[in-house]
Amino acid sequence: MSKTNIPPHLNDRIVIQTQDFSLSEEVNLLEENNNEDGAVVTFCGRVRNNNLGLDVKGLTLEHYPGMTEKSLQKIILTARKKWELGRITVIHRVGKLFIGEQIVFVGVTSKHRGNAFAANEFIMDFLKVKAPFWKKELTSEGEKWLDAKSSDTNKAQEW
Amino acid sequence: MSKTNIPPHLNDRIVIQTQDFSLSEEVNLLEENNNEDGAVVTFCGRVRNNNLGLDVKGLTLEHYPGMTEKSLQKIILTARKKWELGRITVIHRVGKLFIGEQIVFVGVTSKHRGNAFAANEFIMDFLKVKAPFWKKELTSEGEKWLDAKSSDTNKAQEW
Amino acid sequence: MIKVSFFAALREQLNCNETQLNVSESITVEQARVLLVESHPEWQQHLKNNSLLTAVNHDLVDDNFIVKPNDELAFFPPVTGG
Amino acid sequence: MIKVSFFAALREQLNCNETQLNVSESITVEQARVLLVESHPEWQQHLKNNSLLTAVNHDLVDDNFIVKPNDELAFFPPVTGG
Repeated sequence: MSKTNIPPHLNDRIVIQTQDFSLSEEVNLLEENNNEDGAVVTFCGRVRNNNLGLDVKGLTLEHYPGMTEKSLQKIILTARKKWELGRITVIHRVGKLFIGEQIVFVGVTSKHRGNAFAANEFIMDFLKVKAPFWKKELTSEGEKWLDAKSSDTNKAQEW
Repeated sequence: MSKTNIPPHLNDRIVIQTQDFSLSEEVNLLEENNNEDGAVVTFCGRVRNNNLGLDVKGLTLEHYPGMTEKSLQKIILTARKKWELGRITVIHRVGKLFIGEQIVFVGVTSKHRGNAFAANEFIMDFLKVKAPFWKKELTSEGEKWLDAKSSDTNKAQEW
Repeated sequence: MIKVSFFAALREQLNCNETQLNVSESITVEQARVLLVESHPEWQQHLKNNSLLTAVNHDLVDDNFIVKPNDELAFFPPVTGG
Repeated sequence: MIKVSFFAALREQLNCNETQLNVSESITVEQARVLLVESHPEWQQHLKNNSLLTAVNHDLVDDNFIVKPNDELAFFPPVTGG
């Protein structure tokens, strides 16, 4: 087997779970006993009520267990090589999710805000095109797998 | 009097206060009954334990009441002209603050994450160079007004 | 033996989560695809889709990548998480 | 009458939060500065500092901006919040 293992950074937290997460607990984990990092940037993605003009009632998130974690670890590692960063948390939910529910959380701390903003957006942009998650939307016209967006591919290529 | 008043956008929340704020309550306010916006980006700035190599014990934040609010409103208005945004919250604390305490919160929601990331960083970058706040640090070598950083001026000019 | 997994829309189109290729030597991803279609002709239209992504041992790879016996191969549509 | 405020390090240097200029006509920011130094010669070195910012009625302005009676004028160092 040629599996290459990337040891996770001590300050990385990667979680794939069906249950919801608490944004404030996650921010506490990023800040607790961390007085070096003045900047904390979070991104939270939620289920919208509308996509391409269709009413969305909810969605089901499928993923590729094992590859998901490895893919997120690689993205985080790349971000750590580009910017000086403190703690990084990535949480992605799977399974059934309804309107307004939280889907994904990315939290990044850094001494300087520019690095935290850039790394957070970088992680989201690459998660969108590299991490093996798939959304199936339940809309007023039935269930439908989402198509990947070329805008996401383009956004990731800009880094 | 030639005071020009910018009516605040219904979805703007600007708060200047001495007391701490709750990040999770602020995120709740951004998300509550808001199912159009899939993206929520927050920035939180905290008192670091170190600045330019000196141990920092805390700081005092002075501001120019009235101008502070107007200045933040203008920055938010400019952001709303540049990007399609949902709700925007800016909270800045004043008075005495100690290591690890929250200083500033910026929260932006949007249908699309790129707009929320850009607007949040834009608001922080302009807050840093336009909003009348001043920090006086208490370090191991006594109290000292912070000097403005040219890196902040340059960062704002890049927009 | 190479384990082969399918995900999301592709999994539903093939009506198959997982199968295997009984090979004792290394092959390319493209050769694996040909072998899968040989044993399941009805999969051809779905597996020939150019937009499909391929992973070997949890890393994204291209069609010329060499898959060895005991590797884990997976095919899936472009990802849409986040 | 024009109300004049000072903030942060400048406030401490001048040892003054607020003063006023008794003018009945419009003047430029630069003229206001000259009048302040005329009445407080010891302020000269601090008020001549090129890095100082000026606001009229809560908007940042430059030295040529016209200040009218009843306007609120403020001088302060570059800001350092956030």
